[in-house]
Amino acid sequence: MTIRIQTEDFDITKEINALKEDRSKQGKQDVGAIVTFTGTVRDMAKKDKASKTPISSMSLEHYPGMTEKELSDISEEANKRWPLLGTTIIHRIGDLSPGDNIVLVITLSSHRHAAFEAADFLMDFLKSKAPFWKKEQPLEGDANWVDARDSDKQALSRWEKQN
Amino acid sequence: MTIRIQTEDFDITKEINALKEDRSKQGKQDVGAIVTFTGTVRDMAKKDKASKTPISSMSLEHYPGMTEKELSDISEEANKRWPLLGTTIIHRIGDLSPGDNIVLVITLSSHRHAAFEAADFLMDFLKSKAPFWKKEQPLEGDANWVDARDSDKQALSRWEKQN
Amino acid sequence: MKILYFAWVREKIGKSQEDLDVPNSVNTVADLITWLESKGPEYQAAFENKETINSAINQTHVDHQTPLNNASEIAFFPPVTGG
Amino acid sequence: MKILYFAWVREKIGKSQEDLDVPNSVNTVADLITWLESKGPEYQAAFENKETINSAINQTHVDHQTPLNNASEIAFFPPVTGG
Repeated sequence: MTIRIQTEDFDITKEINALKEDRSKQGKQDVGAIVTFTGTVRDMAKKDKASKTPISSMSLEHYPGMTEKELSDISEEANKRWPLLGTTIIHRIGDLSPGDNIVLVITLSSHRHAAFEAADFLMDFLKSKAPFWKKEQPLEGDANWVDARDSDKQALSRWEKQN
Repeated sequence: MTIRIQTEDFDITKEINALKEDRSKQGKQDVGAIVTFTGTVRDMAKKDKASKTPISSMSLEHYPGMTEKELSDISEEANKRWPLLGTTIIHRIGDLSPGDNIVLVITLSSHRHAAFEAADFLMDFLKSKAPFWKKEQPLEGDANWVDARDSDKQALSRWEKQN
Repeated sequence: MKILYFAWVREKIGKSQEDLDVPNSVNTVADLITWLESKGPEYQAAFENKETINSAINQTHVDHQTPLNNASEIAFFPPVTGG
Repeated sequence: MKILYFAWVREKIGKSQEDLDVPNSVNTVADLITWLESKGPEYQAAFENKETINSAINQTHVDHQTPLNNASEIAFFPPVTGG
């Protein structure tokens, strides 16, 4: 279980290989399915319900200590629900530009449905529970804190029903 | 829409960057979500319903021409169902060893649920429709053609119901 | 008509493809299988469990009831196992 | 008691953290918010829409009815927007 908060970028292939290596060091070559999710910065921000505005950059703040704790709780929960053989969560903080990577989630499993569902689950929980906040700088005017989305709360309820 | 059948390995980061570049060349920085699925060779094969046997290698055969057609049909269908901003399907053929990559699916979208669902859908359809056949070489004894899984047919029915 | 065989169908028949002049009485995929079986035991072995054999006409999946019409290429293979 | 503020809560209050001696009458998170509001207009502005403010005690999400007990660290922040 890898969890990292960092300013620098990540390399997806490298992170997958690190997880595969961790597993094969245990004498196991039982990984058959690897799912990754990468979130990236879009160049348009929601201005209000009806319109969008171009942004030049985004900055990400977090709650050191609590972030790691939440991400580790989310990972443990995913490992309880699915037969996972490795998970990575990396989230960037600081200043980012359109096109930049923000977050990476990787799940390893023997079969694909567990890997897909667990990655989907990790992202839904991260979006609603992990203490990160985005501030967007429009091309013109003042920077704005991004509003939370109702759709993210709704996404979470998909998993709560399963309990 | 990238579709490739090849003997050589692939690099996931490189393939993602190629798709992002294709999109940004169109003057768009609207990708917010990237999902990848990678299938890899496990070192144990199903011997019969109850037991498994270690394998030393696997070889993959396909139907040239029909494979490309099927994968392109599957991609087009995914693009009809979800607002995708890029898809890649790469499938390896020839001889592979445990730990090796077999298949890569990438989906780009503005939001994560479309990217997750489309990648899941592409894999389910590829597994049931694309003309590839695996033959496994156990450590001891003769090579065996892999049996199709009932669970893959069932997986497909999840998507057919949605129509 | 070009007929292709893949995976264990290919192995049992002992060839990956052949060009055959199919008689006019052969209308459907099922008819073609029956006609091939008459050609020898290797074909009988390949088509022993017909219901598990998949078929494609001109590189499109079809079921055994499909008419051949003017198909130029037909293929027989086991259920696919890629991915 | 160490109190932390994040994102626009931090900006409105004008500091990211402070150590405060909280009176014994302050039992719950909601009580603490009320007490903070009495300290000045910057706190009133930050907590204007209390129902939207999230809170955590010792780095665990809690609702406003939660008793503070012997919490050493409490944080206030807007709904999270990472990922």
